[in-house]
Amino acid sequence: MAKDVQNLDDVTIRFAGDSGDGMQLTGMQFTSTTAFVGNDLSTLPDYPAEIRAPAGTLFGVSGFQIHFGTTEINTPGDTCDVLVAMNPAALKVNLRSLRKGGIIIANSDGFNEKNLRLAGYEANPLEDDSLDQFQLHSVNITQLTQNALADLGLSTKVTDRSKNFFALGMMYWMFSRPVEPTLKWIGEKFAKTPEVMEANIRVLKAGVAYGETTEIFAVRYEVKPASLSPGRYRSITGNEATAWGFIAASVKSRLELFLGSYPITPASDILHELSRHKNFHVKTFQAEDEIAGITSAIGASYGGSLGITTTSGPGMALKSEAMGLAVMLELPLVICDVQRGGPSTGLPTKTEQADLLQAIHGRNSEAPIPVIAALSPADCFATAFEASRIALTYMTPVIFLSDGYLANGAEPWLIPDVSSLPDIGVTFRTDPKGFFPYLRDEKTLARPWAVPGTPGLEHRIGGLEKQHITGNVSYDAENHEFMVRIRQEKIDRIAEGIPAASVEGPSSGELLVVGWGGTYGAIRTAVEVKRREGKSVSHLHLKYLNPFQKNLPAIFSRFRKVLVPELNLGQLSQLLKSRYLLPTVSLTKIQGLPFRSVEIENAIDDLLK
Amino acid sequence: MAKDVQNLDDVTIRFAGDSGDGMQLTGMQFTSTTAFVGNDLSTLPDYPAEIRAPAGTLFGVSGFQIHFGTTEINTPGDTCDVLVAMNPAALKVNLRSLRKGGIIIANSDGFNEKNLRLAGYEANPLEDDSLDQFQLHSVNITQLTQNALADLGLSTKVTDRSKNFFALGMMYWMFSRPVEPTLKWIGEKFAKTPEVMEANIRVLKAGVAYGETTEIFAVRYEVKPASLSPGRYRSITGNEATAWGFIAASVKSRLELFLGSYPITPASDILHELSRHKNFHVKTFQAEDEIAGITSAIGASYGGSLGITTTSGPGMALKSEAMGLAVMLELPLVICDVQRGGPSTGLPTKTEQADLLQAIHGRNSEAPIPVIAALSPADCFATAFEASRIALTYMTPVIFLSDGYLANGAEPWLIPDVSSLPDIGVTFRTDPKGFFPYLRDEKTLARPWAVPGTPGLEHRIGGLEKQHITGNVSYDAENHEFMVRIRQEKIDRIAEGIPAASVEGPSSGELLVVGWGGTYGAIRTAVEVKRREGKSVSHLHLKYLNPFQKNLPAIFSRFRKVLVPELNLGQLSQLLKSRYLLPTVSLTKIQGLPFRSVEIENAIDDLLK
Amino acid sequence: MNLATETLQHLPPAPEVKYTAKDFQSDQDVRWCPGCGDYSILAQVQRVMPELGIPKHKLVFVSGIGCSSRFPYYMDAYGFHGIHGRATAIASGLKIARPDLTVWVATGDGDGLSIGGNHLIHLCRRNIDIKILLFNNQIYGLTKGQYSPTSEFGKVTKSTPAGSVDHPFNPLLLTLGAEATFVARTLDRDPKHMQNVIRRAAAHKGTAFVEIYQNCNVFNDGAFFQFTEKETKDDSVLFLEHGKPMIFGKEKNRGIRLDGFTPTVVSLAEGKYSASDLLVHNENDTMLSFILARMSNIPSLPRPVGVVYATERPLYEVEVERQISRAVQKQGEGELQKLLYHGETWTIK
Amino acid sequence: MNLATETLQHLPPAPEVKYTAKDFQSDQDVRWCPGCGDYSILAQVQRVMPELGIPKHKLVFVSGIGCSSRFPYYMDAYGFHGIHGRATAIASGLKIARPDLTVWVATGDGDGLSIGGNHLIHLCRRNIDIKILLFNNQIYGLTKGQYSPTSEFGKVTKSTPAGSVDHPFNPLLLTLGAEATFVARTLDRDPKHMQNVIRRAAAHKGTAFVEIYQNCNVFNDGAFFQFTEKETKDDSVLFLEHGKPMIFGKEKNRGIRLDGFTPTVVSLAEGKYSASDLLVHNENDTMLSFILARMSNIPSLPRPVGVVYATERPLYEVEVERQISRAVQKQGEGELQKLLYHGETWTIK
Ligand SMILES: Cc1ncc(C[n+]2csc(CCOP(=O)(O)OP(=O)(O)O)c2C)c(N)n1
Ligand SMILES: Cc1ncc(C[n+]2csc(CCOP(=O)(O)OP(=O)(O)O)c2C)c(N)n1
Ligand code: SF4
Ligand code: SF4
Ligand SMILES: [Mg+2]
Ligand SMILES: [Mg+2]
Repeated sequence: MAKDVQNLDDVTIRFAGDSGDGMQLTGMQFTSTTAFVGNDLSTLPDYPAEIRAPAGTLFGVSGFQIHFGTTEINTPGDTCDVLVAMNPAALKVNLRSLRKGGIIIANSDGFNEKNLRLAGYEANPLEDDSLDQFQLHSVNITQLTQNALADLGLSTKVTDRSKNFFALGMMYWMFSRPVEPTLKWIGEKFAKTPEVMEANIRVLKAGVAYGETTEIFAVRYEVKPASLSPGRYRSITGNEATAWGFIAASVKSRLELFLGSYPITPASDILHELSRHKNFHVKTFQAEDEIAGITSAIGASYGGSLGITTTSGPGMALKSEAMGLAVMLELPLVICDVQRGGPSTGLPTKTEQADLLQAIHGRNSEAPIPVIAALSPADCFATAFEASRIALTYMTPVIFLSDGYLANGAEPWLIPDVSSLPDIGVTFRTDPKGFFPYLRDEKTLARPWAVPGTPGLEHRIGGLEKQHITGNVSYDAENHEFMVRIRQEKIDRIAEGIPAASVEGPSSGELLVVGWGGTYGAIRTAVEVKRREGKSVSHLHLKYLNPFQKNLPAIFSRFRKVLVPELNLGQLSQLLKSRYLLPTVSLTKIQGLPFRSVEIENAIDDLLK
Repeated sequence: MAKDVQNLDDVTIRFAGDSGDGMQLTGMQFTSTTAFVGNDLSTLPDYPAEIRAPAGTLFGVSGFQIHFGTTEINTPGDTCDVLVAMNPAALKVNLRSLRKGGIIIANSDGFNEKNLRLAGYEANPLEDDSLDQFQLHSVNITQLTQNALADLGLSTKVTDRSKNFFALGMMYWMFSRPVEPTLKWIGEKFAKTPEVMEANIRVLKAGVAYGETTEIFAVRYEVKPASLSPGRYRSITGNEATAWGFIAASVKSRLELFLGSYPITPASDILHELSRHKNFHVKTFQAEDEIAGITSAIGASYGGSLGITTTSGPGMALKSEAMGLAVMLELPLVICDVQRGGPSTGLPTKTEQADLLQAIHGRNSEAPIPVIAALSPADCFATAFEASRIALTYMTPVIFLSDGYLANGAEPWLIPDVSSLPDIGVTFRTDPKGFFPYLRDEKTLARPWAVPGTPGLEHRIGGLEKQHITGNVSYDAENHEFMVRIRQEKIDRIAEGIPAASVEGPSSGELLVVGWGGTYGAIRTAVEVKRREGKSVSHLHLKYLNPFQKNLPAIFSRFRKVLVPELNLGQLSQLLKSRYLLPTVSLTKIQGLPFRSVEIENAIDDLLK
Repeated sequence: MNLATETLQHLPPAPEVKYTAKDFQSDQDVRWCPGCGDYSILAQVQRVMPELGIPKHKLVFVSGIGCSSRFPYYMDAYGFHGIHGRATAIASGLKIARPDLTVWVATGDGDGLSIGGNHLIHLCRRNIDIKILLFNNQIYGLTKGQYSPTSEFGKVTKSTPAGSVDHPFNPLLLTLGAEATFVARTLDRDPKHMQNVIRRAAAHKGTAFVEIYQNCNVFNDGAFFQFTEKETKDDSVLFLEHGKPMIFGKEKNRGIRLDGFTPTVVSLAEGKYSASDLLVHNENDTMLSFILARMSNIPSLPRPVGVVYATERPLYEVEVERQISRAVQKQGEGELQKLLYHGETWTIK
Repeated sequence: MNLATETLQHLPPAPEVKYTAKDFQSDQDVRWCPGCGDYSILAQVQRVMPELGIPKHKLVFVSGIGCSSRFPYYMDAYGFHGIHGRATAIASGLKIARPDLTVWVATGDGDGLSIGGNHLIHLCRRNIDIKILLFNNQIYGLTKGQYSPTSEFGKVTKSTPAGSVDHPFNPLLLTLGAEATFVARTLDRDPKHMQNVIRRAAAHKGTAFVEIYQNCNVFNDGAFFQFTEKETKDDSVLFLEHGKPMIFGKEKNRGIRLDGFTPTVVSLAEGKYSASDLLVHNENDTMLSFILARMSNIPSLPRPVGVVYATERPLYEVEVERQISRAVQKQGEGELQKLLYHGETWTIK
């Protein structure tokens, strides 16, 4: 039967179920299909710290949210329009993120005695009227899946595992997406197990058919493609983009990439991704701990590689001492910190921005290190590349801050034309004539990079204070003062070689919202909403956190107020105050979750009312 | 023959020679005798990083400076009045610290071909006129020592080793000090080797006699006792005072002291000192590294001990991750960082104040830790005690910042009456009724301390985010935000329980000089000098660096300018700016040496001219 | 007397209770994957604890980070979930400070042998009375499947798609090399055996190291099935018994004989060899322990399981206490005022 | 081809020079205490290097922190003075990145076995081609005399005024337990022997661990005199030679015989035993290596010195290169654009 079709600008869907229900996979399939049809989008996976928490438990709920539209999409969505809940726990945990009047697709088969109890429901919410303010659709997904596979005589384990494809099928129907991309994917993914392939395909189609045929869905929706700038796109997560950005830097600097790393959530996927690209001569060394991770990378840099180490908060802390060594040695090194909820072990799978001050100050004595941060999943590519460029140009360790939200979040990425990426010009010192290990380049103050294997340049470096030019150990008082200041000066000079900061929106006005890192999308959305309402508000997003761009004071001087939203207790705010004596208003949230743009909108209203 | 005696208010003497010449010992003897006669004093040992650098080399020079007087003495002296140089290298290295017209006592026997060459002298400075602006006394000390011992038939090794006592004897004569204390000391120290005892005694007396009888010293000097407040005194170094302060805290809290530490210059002596007091039930655990040092101390605190760990910059960096754990566990712990020159290995035997920002920010995520600093060697006692008190009262790790100058420097200490020290009231939770591991005290926000072994209080703690009150693992968003903020609030509340900051000098005026830690003496001296000159300048010295004392804004508001001298690139200055938007003028020195008060005087002049 | 001791002494004596396994189950829901080998380890520990007669308030479980390190949450005793790799160091401080407590460590092959390797070997040499249960699943479970220092050469994992290229640690050999005084191995799927080994570890005076083959059914399923599953177990495992000849095999018809220093498998069926020709297990024989430990590196040999080595050596924490009482005897209880006044002092009137 | 390789290849070939020891002396003044055993180690290394035919620009010495770790400053080669305990980790990264270099590590008993113990044992198991010289003076020298993990039980030092209470590591046993492929011991005061051991280490393919008994004449003077001084040396040291029976003693009239697994000293004088009854050294025998290593724990036995163990195992860095070339063969040289385009992409017109 024909159903009427409604057009929507943007939609947010949340798939939620047990860790075992394959919600991440379902979400990712919906994502690539949605990208494929040309919507702009943003996603947020949200899974428990436990690997496979026992079925039905609240803490075992795994969720995946996707926000897509014809319009520009910058966040995974504050609240969702559709919630797919495979069991009571999934409903309980996620209901509050569903907007009033939103749609619930619940797998009624999942709402049995046991699961209801585990989720702490006295009564079955599908049967009482507790969900009245929502459009509830109870579907016996498990049963329908089994029916679809009845004649295949598969184990219930297998049939059960494919029920998520039924849900996916329904969503494809409801939002008028093609099934072909997923069919293709299933074909490849399960090539080795034909019966599973067959099962998943059938169930997916059954899900679509169900939407088509049953009465319960009155309408289906259409979300027209977004007007994205033309070109070839892919969907990419922050961790993928980071890994590829490093590979790009290795290609463009013609240096071998050496990663010394120790696994840690949410950074491990960078190690995983890089280890898959050995044909780029990438060497990944899974070290015994974070200290060996960074020190092995320093050793590799000393040998002429692009040395990189990746980690998250606790690992960052462990690398502190070795970072100081890299500062003293003045060797290139990129330290990537994918921030997570803390302190200590904290909330390993949640996101946070609270390592900023550690990145800037977390070392003994005066050991300045440049710090830059990515602002969206895809931007991790450019940021990883830029971090490498700075490290190689200035012979310095560089800290690249990502976070759990960027790392696992995905968005469409207009794939750059590789030839458009700048070369990173590196030259190793080879001429013994007039060679001194700490004789600096006049412009960058970088010292020469003389790698072992070069005849006549035999020299010795280390962590003790060095004599200017010769690099010999020196306990001389004036020399120490000189070296401390010139190391600082070298980092400050990086500001000469980076683009000026630019404001989104009017370059002067009432309020400037200053952000950094992964809050970009939420702030951008909020500021645009408010500007459309006629408010005098602009947005400045900082990628360079040390050193700051030179034109910041000029920018600040053109706004009456400055609001700094951060997922910490106000760390950037502190830096701006101490650096510019800038009276900032700090908006802080520290819940292991990204900002909802409405939270920023409210803060803007407070300041402009 | 009688010589005329001149009275002096204060004198600075520097003993300098080879690492092997026993200059530290000589200086220490002169110090205790000088303390004994009732002068106020301050000392600064200055020895090479090498254990026994080859004789005669510049980097092998070991020096010991003592500043003593009838007046109040707050620094080891900017420049010295007398330089005792046992060889050319010692002269070369230390000459610039001697004031014009100052006295040089040179061991002419040490100025041989080889030593002159090693020190890089073309000609013998004792023989050309290069030392004209000084009062030069060449004394063939080695020869005279041998003469004094001729009939004992000792090896030249032994005779040579006692020549420093000859120099000491001369100084005792020149500054009218009694020899008895040293004779007594020699008697005890060398009881087991009578011939060495005899030799040293003879040589010491020979040195005195030499001053008495020879023509070359026209005058001798007298430095009358200082008017110190009455009571029993001792000379004490910062590291001794620190160790004893911890023992005092252990006694006053009736907790066993557990030190988990890994040796590192200049902190090792605290470990050494504590390991000598087992009859106080002090347990010292020399761990395999700094991480085991702090984590073992955390384990001991968990068990109900006063857990302490001591280290210096590089070790601090390594402890970062574990500090975060202590924050999460909310267990008492004192982390003592004896700061040294950095970054990295840096200048291990030199002093610096550059770990302040690491102490405050050097951990992943929001992990606030109170930070306090000692301001003189003897003040380390009170500061170690206070750090322990805060840790035990608020159930929190506390960072105690000392530095190489305080650690090795000595000053007279009016020994406190133990009964005047406050009790540190600790009570362990024992009542199972209504026990929750994270149910906080309403005033201090401290959680209960329930030690293993207590029936009915079995509970589990760890580094994952905890649920308010129950302490169970919680990934809940609001709970996380609540816990992050309440941990911060707990640290902020410490400000309620500490004395208000007080200004030395007028409580309002043109200029306030704000310092922290070991720069106290130099700043105090400079400010007093300038005030005597009629300048409107006062001194505020901060012991509490996190949280700050509540009355700071009130104090700042009463001065037109604020000068912040620091042995770093301006770290306290940054904190004051970001916390109070206070426009400070930063005076920084980073040479591995303390401030000379004149350096601060000049800065004051610049600001007040 | 210090506050801790005093406080605890003045408490009403805890009622003598006869524990059951249930008494050691905490109120926390267990969050391991269904089917994980960790469940069995938890069950066996909870089963053995009641026999030990240790009041549970005297019992502390310390761990690092990893699936295995969640262990303390599930034991109704004092529990300390530390940071990655540091459980042994935390436990060392606790046991030295509080020798009256019974301290166990739960750790994994990553936690204990990768980042925590150094603390582990130092604990072994110090011989502090701590019991270590190392859950060896030859994988990093909690971080979702990277290879570990015990993963076999060539292991394909998320972080080694082309196979690992490092030779793994043999945990028994490593701890023996670090001169541990008790070294044993057991199997997650052999409850009785595990219980016995846990009993033995508990009874040992000193650092006890127990490697437990543990199945991670999500990321390394079946890693030890050869040694744990009925079909292959008897022919693949050599169950060590002190004083007994080394016999194994479904029909108990094969044994281990030494040729030179090399253990070889001989058949007892052909009548060429009898039990008397076989190597006899002696837990106290240091050299034998190395031979047995190394057998794990030789695929053709059965995998030794049980108590490989047990000896006595002074306990670190006992020596510490002894030094303290000696000091108190010699110098008397420390008096703060005396300390501050001792040595050179002078008085200003 | 990457920039490093290319740059180095395009350099004019370094002139073939015949080195002498002097060529390996750097311009830095040596800053050890007069009389320190480190001088001898430096001298022997400088003496052997010329024989190895390695151009000095291909030679790198990496160290941590300690007196011993000052070593690289004094060698005229590439030198890297790292941070405390991390020399082996730094060297691992360097050697994996640059297999063409010859990488040596100089470390101490504190640097290598205390803070650096974990990196050391992991290097041993990985078998990266790095040569480790561990200067064992059984003390922390640079920090002025605290006891170390190799100090004997009861050691009185600044940090242990009442004597240490930990059982020390036996560095040979520890590294054998970590499955090092080359383990040897030599003496600072036996230049010839040290030179031979250094030659052997240099020749070995894989991680070579060399413990050097080194006298710290300032803080632990004479720790090894029993083994290094004329009067006692012959009767206290067992010089190991591959394939030779284990004979020692001034008159070469004593030997080592095995009773069970226990080495015992027998006299060759009474005619009861002859050389043929003695244990014969076999560097390749794993079990024997443990027996020999453990002899150091038994005071009544002579101290074995020389190459205790040598075997071959795949080299980590070689396997890494192999995986890379396999990947290049299979997938072709990586092309960035292809990487970015691979998998699912779509085009917006
Ligand atoms: C300092 C630090 N580094 C890394 C991690 C991430 N991490 C957590 S558990 C783990 C390894 C767990 O492996 P294992 O000890 O074998 O435990 P399993 O999960 O296999 O039981 C790692 C690398 C961390 N939490 N902290
Ligand atoms: C992180 C860190 N911790 C501690 C120290 C202090 N430290 C320097 S060398 C050393 C031990 C040296 O002992 P060893 O390795 O045996 O060298 P030796 O001086 O005896 O040759 C220590 C503890 C340091 N430099 N860095
Ligand atoms: S991941 Fe593996 S080890 Fe961890 S809980 Fe699941 S099955 Fe057990
Ligand atoms: S302290 Fe000892 S080891 Fe260090 S240089 Fe001096 S003698 Fe050698
Ligand atoms: Mg594991
Ligand atoms: Mg040593």
